[in-house]
Amino acid sequence: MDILSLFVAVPVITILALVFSKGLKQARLIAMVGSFVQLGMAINLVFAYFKERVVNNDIMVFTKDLVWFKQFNIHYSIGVDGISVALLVLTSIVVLAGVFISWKMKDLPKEFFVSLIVLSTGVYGFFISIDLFTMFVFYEIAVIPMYLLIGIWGSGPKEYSAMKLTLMLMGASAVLLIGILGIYFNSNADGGPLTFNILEIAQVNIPVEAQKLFFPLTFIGFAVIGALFPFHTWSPDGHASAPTAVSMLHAGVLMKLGGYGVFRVAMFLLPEGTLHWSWFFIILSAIGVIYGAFAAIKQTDLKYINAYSSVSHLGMVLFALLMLNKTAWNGAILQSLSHGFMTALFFALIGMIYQRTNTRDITKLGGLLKVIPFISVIYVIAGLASLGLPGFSGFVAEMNIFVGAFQHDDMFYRVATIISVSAIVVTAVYVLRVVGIMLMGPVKNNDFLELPKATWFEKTGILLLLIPIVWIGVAPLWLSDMILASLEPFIKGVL
Amino acid sequence: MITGVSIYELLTVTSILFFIGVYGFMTRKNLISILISIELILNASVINFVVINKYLYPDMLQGVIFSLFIIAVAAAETALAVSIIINLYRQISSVEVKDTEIMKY
Amino acid sequence: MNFSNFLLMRHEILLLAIILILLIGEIFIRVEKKSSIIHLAIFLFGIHTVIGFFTIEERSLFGGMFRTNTMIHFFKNVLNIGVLILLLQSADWLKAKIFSENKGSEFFILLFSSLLGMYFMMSSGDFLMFYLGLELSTLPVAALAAFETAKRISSEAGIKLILSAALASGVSLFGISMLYATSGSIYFDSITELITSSNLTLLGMVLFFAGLAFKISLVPFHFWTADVYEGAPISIASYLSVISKGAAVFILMILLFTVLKPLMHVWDNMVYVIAIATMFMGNLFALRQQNMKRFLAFSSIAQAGFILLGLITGSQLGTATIVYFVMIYIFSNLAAFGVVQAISLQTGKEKMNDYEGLYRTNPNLSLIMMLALFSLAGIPPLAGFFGKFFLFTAAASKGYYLLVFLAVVNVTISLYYYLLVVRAMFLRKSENPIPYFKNTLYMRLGLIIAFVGILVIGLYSPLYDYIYQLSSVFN
Amino acid sequence: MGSEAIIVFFIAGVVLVAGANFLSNLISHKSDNLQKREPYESGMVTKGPTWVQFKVGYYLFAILFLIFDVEVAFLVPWAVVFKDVGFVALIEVVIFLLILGLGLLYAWKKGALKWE
Amino acid sequence: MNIALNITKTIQDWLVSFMPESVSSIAAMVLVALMYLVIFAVAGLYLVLLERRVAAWFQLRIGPNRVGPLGLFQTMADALKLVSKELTGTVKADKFLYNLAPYFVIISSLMALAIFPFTQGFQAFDINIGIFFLIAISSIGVIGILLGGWSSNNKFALIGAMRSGVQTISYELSIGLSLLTMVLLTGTLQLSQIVEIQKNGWLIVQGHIPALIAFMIYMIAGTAETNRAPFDMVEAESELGAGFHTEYSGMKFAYFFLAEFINMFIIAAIATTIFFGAWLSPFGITQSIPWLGVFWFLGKTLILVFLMMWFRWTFPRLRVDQLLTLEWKYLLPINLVNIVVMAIIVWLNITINL
Repeated sequence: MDILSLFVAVPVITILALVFSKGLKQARLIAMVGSFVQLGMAINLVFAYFKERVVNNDIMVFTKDLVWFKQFNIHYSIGVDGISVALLVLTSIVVLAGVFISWKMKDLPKEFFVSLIVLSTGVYGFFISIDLFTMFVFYEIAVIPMYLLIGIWGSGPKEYSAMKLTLMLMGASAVLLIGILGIYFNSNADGGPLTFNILEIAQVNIPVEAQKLFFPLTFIGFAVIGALFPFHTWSPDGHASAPTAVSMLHAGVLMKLGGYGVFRVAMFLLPEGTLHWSWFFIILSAIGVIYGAFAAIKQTDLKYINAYSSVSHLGMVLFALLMLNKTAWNGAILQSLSHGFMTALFFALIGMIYQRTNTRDITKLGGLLKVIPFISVIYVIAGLASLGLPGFSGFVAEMNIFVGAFQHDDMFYRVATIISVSAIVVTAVYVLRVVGIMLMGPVKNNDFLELPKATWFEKTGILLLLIPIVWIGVAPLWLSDMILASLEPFIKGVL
Repeated sequence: MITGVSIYELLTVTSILFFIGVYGFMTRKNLISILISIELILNASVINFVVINKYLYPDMLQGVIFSLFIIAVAAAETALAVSIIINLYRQISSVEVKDTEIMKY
Repeated sequence: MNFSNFLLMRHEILLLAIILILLIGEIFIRVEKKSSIIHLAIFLFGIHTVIGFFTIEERSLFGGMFRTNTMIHFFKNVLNIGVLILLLQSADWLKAKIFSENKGSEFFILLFSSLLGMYFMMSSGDFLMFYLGLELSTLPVAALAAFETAKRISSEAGIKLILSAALASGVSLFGISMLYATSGSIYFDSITELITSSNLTLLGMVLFFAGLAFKISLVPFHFWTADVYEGAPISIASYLSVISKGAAVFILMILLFTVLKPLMHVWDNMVYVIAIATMFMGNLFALRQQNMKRFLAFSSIAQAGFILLGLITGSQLGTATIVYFVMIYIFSNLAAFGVVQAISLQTGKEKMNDYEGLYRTNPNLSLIMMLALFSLAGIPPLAGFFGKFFLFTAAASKGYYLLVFLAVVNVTISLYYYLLVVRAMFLRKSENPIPYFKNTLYMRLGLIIAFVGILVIGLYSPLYDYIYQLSSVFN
Repeated sequence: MGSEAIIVFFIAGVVLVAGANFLSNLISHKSDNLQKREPYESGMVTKGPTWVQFKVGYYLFAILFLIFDVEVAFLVPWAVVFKDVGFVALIEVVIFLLILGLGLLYAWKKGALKWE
Repeated sequence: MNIALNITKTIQDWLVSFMPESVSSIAAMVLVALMYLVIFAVAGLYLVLLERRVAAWFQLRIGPNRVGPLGLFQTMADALKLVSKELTGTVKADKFLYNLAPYFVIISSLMALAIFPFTQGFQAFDINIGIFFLIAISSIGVIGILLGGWSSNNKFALIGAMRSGVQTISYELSIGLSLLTMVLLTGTLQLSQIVEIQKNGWLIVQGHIPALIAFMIYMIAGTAETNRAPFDMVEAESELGAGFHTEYSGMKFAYFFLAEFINMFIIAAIATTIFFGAWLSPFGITQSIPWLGVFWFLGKTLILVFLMMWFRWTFPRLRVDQLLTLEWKYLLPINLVNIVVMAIIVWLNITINL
């Protein structure tokens, strides 16, 4: 079996093993082993990728193509470029961290881990497919376990949130489906066969009218999961209700599907449509950036703060992608990664705090730094990374984005950029506000004095996430190079 | 074939019969009446087949044979419907449509 | 006359033989030993199903009244498997409730008669055979719907079913008579050659459409569906929603794609409107249902609307996707109905609220139910997704993007109410959940076959290729 | 005279009955009293409604009759052409009658022919 | 004497000679209808007389002998008496159906009478589905009986009508099937052609054993069909008063009475036509004089009528369950087998042709 199919096969084997397991201990062990294997594979993939790149200059490497449904020309077609590899690594790390964070899952542990791994299967599959159909299949596989994960193990208005999330994402996939079918039926514009293969479609000159029609459908279809402004409402509710590991996976990985899909499918395959519509979506995403940041200020629930901050950050990803230049794109990918680790870390920490204090309301918390120093310190670090302090991944990403965005000499782009940049300031406000209220000051509740310290598995989870943040922040160039190299075909195709 | 009567008149009659049947099905309040309305519809079809066969395509017997089978099936249908109605009557002592609507909305 | 021709009617003759054997069994087996007929019937039908898989040559008999080809043959086999699953699932119910009243063999006889009617309907080469098949497939089901004679709603279901069926077939007949008037033949082949787009033909076609629209429960003719499903025994509701609908879709497809092909510019508009109406009606009504049978009834109306998306294409792609979808639909719906049946038999509970906390007591049942519902909703990697995706692709291939969009919106709506059931089973905890129970061998077998079908059919692509290859006979 | 004869005889029947009724009304002696107009039940006063639910056995026989009467409708064309078709028709009708006979046997065993 | 195939045509040809064609056809119809009404009435009246005389003869009595020579006008007088009686009816009856019932009874028997070939050419209309028509039209009579019984709103009448219904429909099967057995021999349903075929020998001879069985079944079923003893549960005097026509009086009662006797005649006439060669003389002895056919036809028919009367005074009345058992458990299965036997005989061509 080739190196990429393993990313689907290993989770499936893990699931099967989990189905036959009994009790929490077995389940978490199997899940951990499975996730470890995946992490190993991901790291291996990075090295393999660099090795392969030297000899292979294709857009995608490690490609494999199996005919699936002959009549529709549907293939099981996989391959990776630098972007996918980076996102795969992100996924494997977050999943493993998620397993560690859920170490003490009490209610229906087996089912929890099964759902979690199903979700990760979908995400892996999504990142490795280069066939629209396969991609769509994995997209939906990734979405549907969210319902159970939030609904069963969530908190608060979990049924409502789960339903809202599932329906909005599924509704988005409805729009997306039309887009995909539109692309499919225009993929023979140059006389070839109808195809779902992204690389083949990229060679085809799809008629401009069709591009203008199907671009917004495809874009919105993907962007909803990337929390595009008017369609973001599922995200805060979903995050707030979800259990910790799910929030991590969701914010850290699942929402990246949006940006990736927009980039890989909508923009790559429909360049004329992109040019025609980009102004509109730039406005939406800029609003999203600002709105998310301001909304985060108003919140008192930790998870809501983080959820809105995600809206803001991912709005920035979409914004950068629509800026249509190399630097901004690079920034967008880096932002995806950075945000993935960061938010996952945030949610992990919030989960730990909630587990100990039974509240997420920052007004009721205070002085936690004294009580649980490890968690609090990490929280501060994560916050600093989030507001883009140099030395952390956030800085690298946002720097790239704004530099790239400002390269446009058109007034519209510059105004939009300036508006978005101001979001950084707002970010600083809400991050520091939380730190100030929650971590500093006196301990508001005497019960909190006896809170337990972080356990080994919590620390492991946190460190897993923290290391990449710092690493990207300190040594971004190898990653940048990998991404930039992979951006070449896009630059040729879109610009 | 009836001398002096054209196919149009006959088909008009069957159409009227058909729509009486449909009207009856829609408006009648009694299960038996509804059943009779359905018989009207079926009979309209039977006559239609025979008339069309006789007037338009007299060299083949397809329509006539068809009507024979329709009659047989209609008999079976009625027998079955009436047995179910009888069974219903034993439980609710009524064959009114309004009494058969405990399942609604 | 060459008697070897009868070998082409293998399905029909075998099934008839089974019916007669059961009838003789019913006459001669003593009352105390009657329940052994269940095993006999399932065994015989199992053999019948297996024999059905042997290949068959393509020919028509009786001057074109009866025809058979690989596609029809294939679909008969699909129905066979469906009925076999159904029998396995209803064995316990029969044993517990029906054989005590000494009318169990009638259940089999009527059910098989109805299936026989479907065989004839699908194999029909002229309108007479078609009509007879249609009636033979409907009337026994009406008797079966009223089978639980002690229950009032059962009788009501029966009377509603038979009255609507009779009306529909009457209207349909009137339409056929008009087609006969314009073409001068009741043979499909001759009609195809002779048909012209006159007003009378169009009227005939529309009226004719009504008869099958009733069986598929498309929108203007869907009124009976929910009531009948609720009142009828679950096996029969399941049969109506799966087997009966499948066969009707199949023959409607054949008729529209071959006989009425010259009128396609008319019926595609009709199908377009009906498809939208059916999907919305089914889905919106399903939202507020509490009774599982009613719920599945409206869900199956909505599914019928999706099927029309394939019908509208009028191409080989349409044929293949419809058959594929119907096959998947059979498995998914049978699994769902099987679970409802199992629970209803053990506890008598049929409300959605009763399912709360089901996962914690009966994980396997609720898992099957969930996957069946997800398959119905069209969630990958379950088979339903592939069926729906291909249907949408087929419709989009003719440029009906708006229709596809509305359909996908409906998929989202339908997901909502499917998730309601999942919510009850998985998310909720109940004070008074359905206690754990163990299913018998037959029920388990029935559920497992359906379950495996849901998992495998979609992913196993050669099956679709095979269907596509078969479907060339109708285009 | 062709098929019009059916109408003629129909009219003749109507005329006969109506005419005789008319004649009878014309010449008969009339007297009226209430008791005369009561239903005659051997001199007893009628009790309860007459139009009540009836024994279901009648219905069973009606259904059986329906089955076999329809069967006759199918046998008539068969009988007419039997000489021309020959052996195949014989086989077919044997199968047909066998199934019907089985149906009769079934009704018999189920007690539909029992009059209690 | 050369008579055309059909009596109406003969009359019409004669009429055309002195009046315009359009008028003549209507006149011909009226004439034929009148003629049959007369036949109907006369046959009905004298069959009643015959019944009484035969009954008397069986019981060693004399029977009616006062009115007219040998009592020949007895039934005429009875009829006159009935006409002059008041037509009463109950207040509770469903008036419309109550009055409608006699029409059904009379019309059905009148129509059946119309298609018999009394002799060559003496046939009101020669429909090509003759036997089928007979079976169909004889079923209508029972509707009249049911309507009459039900609409009277009288328990005796209703029970009588229901019994009549179940009995008639049961035995109608046997009539149909036994006639069908003979159709196998003829291959046609048209009565004139059936007669034509019998020139090679009456069908009861042609079909030998199965035909004999069919004839016996037919006579039993025919007796039951007309609700005559021993199958007269319908009007079982000792149980039901007068059965379905309890509430009918005067002329209205007379219709049922008349129809019963005409039906008896019809049953016998059908048997004559199908089994005994209609108007054909034995061995063709009077073939040169076609008008003698009427004599042969009536002669054979009256013999069969006599047979039915004989039944009446010989057998005790059956119970309802016995009656149904006889039909469903004996006659019907025998009949079904008989059809197959007959089919085999026809197929093997071992019929007897003179």
